[in-house]
Amino acid sequence: MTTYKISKDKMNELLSSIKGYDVYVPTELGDKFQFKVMKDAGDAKLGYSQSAKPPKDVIFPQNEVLMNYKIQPNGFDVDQVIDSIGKFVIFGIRNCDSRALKYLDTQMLNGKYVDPYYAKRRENTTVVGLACNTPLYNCFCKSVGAGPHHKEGHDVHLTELDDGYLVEIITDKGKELLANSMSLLAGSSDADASKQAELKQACEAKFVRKLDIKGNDKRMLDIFESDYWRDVSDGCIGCGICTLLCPTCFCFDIQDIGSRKEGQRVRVWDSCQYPEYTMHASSHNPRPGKKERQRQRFFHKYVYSYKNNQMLGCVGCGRCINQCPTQIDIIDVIEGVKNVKEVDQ
Amino acid sequence: MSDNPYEPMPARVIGVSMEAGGIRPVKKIQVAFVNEEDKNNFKNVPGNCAILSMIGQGESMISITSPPTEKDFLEFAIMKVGVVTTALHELEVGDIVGVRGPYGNAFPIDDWKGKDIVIIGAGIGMAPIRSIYNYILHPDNRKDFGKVTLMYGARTPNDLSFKKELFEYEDQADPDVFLCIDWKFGPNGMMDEDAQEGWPRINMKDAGATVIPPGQTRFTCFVPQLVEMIKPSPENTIAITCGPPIAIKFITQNLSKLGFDDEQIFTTMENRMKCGIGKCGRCNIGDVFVCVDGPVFNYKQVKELLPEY
Amino acid sequence: MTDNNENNENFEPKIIAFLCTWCSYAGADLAGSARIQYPTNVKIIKVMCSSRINPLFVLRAFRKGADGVLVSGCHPGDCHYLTGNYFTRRRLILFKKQLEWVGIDPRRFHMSWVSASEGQGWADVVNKVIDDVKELGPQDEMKRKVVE
Amino acid sequence: MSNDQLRKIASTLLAEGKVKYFLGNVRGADGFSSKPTTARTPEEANEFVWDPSCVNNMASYLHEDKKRILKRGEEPDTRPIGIFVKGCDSRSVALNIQEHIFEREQIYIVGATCEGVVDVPKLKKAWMKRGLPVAATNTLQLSIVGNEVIASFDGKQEKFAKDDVIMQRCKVCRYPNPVIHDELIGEQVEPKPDAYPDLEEMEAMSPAERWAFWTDQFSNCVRCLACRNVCPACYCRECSVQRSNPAFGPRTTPTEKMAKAQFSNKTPTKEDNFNFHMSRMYHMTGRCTNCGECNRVCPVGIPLRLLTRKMDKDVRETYDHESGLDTEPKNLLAEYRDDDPEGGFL
Repeated sequence: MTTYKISKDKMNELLSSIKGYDVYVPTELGDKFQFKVMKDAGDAKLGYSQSAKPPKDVIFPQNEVLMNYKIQPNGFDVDQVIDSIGKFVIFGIRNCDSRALKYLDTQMLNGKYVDPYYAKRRENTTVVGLACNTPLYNCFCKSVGAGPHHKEGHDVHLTELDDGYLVEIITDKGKELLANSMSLLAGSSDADASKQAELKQACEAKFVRKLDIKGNDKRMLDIFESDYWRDVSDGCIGCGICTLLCPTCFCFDIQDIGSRKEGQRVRVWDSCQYPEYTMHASSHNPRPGKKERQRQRFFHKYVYSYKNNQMLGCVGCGRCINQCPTQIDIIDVIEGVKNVKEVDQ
Repeated sequence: MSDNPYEPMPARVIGVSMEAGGIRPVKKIQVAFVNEEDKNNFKNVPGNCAILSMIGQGESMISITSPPTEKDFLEFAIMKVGVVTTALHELEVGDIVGVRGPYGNAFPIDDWKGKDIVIIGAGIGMAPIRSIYNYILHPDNRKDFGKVTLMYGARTPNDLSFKKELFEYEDQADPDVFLCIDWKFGPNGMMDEDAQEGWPRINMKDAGATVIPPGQTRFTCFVPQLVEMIKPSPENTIAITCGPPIAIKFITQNLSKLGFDDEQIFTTMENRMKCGIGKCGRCNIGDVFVCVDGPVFNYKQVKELLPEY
Repeated sequence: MTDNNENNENFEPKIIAFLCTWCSYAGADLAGSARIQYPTNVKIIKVMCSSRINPLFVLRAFRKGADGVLVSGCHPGDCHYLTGNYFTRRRLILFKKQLEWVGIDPRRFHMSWVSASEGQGWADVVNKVIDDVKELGPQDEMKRKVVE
Repeated sequence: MSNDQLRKIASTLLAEGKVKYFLGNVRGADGFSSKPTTARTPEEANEFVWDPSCVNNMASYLHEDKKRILKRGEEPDTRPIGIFVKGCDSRSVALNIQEHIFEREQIYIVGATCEGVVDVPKLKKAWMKRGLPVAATNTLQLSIVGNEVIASFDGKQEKFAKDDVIMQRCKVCRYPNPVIHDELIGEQVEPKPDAYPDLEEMEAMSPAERWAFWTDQFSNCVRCLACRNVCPACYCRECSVQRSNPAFGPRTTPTEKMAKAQFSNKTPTKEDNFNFHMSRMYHMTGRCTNCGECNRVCPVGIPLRLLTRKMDKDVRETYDHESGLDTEPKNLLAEYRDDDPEGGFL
């Protein structure tokens, strides 16, 4: 790993010097932010707090064409679009979101089958992380294993200092990305490193909310049938905000769109919060109510993922708390598990 | 055949037959792969599912009902309920569908050798287990197993699937076949409890005490009561059941009452599935993905699952 | 908004017309049997009453690539089902305002009353619609495009 | 003060068994916002709050009751549902009664007059900007006095200008007092004048500009369906925009089957989102009560209220109709007058 420094005014130059990639940068969206393909380096708002929609949609797009189909008189042609996937850079991703990519890897790349579309996009993506200096009110990444200054999953790691950015090139992918722009980078000093450590400490001290996850998975299994889940989901309106905006949620649906002659088979995000999601053809539904559906969300993140992938399905970005229209608070719910009385059998 | 698990392989429909009529008709279609290579790569075992693609309409996970002893074609029994299945019902001989799979685990048939087999189906639930009895009853394999009992029930005589072959078995000495219906339609088209021609009524409250007249194979009752009445012996026996979740629940309860061990009872838990490869996330029961770890579970495993099915 | 004049000259718009079977369809029929000339760009969908037309049908027509949509029924008071077209009137007037509000040119969507005896009236309506749509050029805004 | 009144009413109702449950708000975990909940016991009802942070329209939770499938042998509970409403919410409840989703006696309405509710994210921002202690939010109490929002915590008081922190929708609210209620909390509030200042900017735009504006907005939509689910007027069991569901089940009615025609794909592309939002807007025509919840819940900030407000204006100007003002059956698109205006017909 090599460490450089770049001054703030040269950052735009660095962004424009990246060629041959679709560069996703945080841009403004009203009073929120979102990741978009950079058209002009000036659009990039690296001082952003958190994007409304996580940048997972670069690697796992909301609408992803699996294949184009054409119906022939005696059969069909499918044209897989897998080879036309280009190269991407996610520039300025926070650690919570990049850790979520790591989680998605365990789901999409492990197991008996590998998802080829995800694998290809993942391989073609270079991740440039940006350390977080000011956590939001509902952030709790530190409690679930990530951290504002963690570097795992990043190819290049940036840290914003007072007079510039500290650039740490971690992998070969990162080296390749910045090969053209090495002239913009200057060496870094020990003072910068100590400043970085200082920022890290300062940031970690700023966290307001904390979550103690120890032993919670066992406890949750004990109270699976408790009325507690009904109470926490009382306010739920059954929208998909918490799941669609979650950086680790991966559920999808496959739809054929087009005419009977030609069209596309598209993979589109789905959400466990919708009743149709699990409904059987006989209209029996294993998760008939919002109690079961909300419970599924908490259990998937805090119990099943841990059991199957040894990794929590929650990265502590706080989006579901910030955006929930009815203030369902995952920290509160998981903390509250400890105080639930035993279920009457 | 490519590495892409989402790619459907073309298969030609070589036979269709209506299995059940009524409001939810069931159609059986036979398909054969167009490419020889696909055919050789497709190795199904009883219990597997495959995804049928109606290109332009969508995909559906359907159980394979033909036994692996049929090398040349695959059979699917499809109930007409939604967009894709309606499109599948419109298929005619010679049309092309997409098939991908096979997915899921299998019934541990090799462990069952030398044992008696009780097969209990309800409604469309007969489709996934049809592959087993066809496999077992195949002349090559028949000698490996003991006595085979088939029990099958549906709402009305019209709704009974695979009628033709079941009625044939009914006439033969082997296997033992018992059929039941919930009710029969009367002359006015309404449910008529008295018009039970050839389907003797069973007193629901006291099914276990009823004495079955020898040679009687058709009854009017629910499948769990049929099980209670036939009283299959649990000794050295494997019971396989599939049907609507509520039927499975009561069938397994009644089997346990008869003395069946949890490990003697097998069932398939078919949830809604989309991708078939454990990625799309909808078929999970707790931490288990049915499309990869299931759909076949024995009752002991089912009890360990979280009660969400 | 497409304003490509070169294309517009040769542009033959696709118009979807929803006609009520009792008045407007009969009117269009009459125009045919009376040999009244009118352009052939109109694809007619016959419905039993103009109030059968869900505004979502209109959206769907646009989505499938129609350049213009016309809805036509009996004159108020003449409805075969006595009151059907009064409901249509309320519905479509509001729907047209909504389309306008999101920036769809109101000339893309027309409503008219044509009775069974107005063969010439039908031809006039069609001519007016086609003139309007030709001026606007092909409709590309609401058409469903492939996912990129 | 008003807290106590609401708690007393709700807990008495529950204790006497007059309602099966009571829909109200409790304080949310972050201290600023309030969280909708269902109280089933008097103790739970004693947690209720009624202050300017109660933004949620409780009327949308009424539909849960209709969607619930009774267990075998379960007797339906015919007692009314207790609900807490503000002025705007009361119109949504009235709309549900107008459309015969509920009968009047099935709902016990506790109304509160409302000076406006705060926009919690805005308040949070202002709070942080002033560097106020976050830990103090546990004891936060909000109230509106005159032109100020007063936040009191730990015996201290902090004042914010009302115009800065209240919801946009409250600035044009014409119905701050509940239109129907069984019990009323608070003093009558002066309604805002009948005007549409929020639409002026948009009205000045050309069609092309408007199209550009809306496509830009719709391209952000993630189709989380929060706008649909939060809407108190959206009560269909299955929605016309969803496709991947079985064509029929044992409980599907013919109307629902009809609604299964596919009008919009699940893929949130620009064009499909346009379709979705137009369908939603059209279905709300003459029914929307302008509670503004769809605008509030949108996670990507699409100004959906611009659509509903415009619709409201059109409906009022053209047909002099307003939904949810009383419990008399009334539906704009299901009735007509001979002399309805006829602009726009060829």
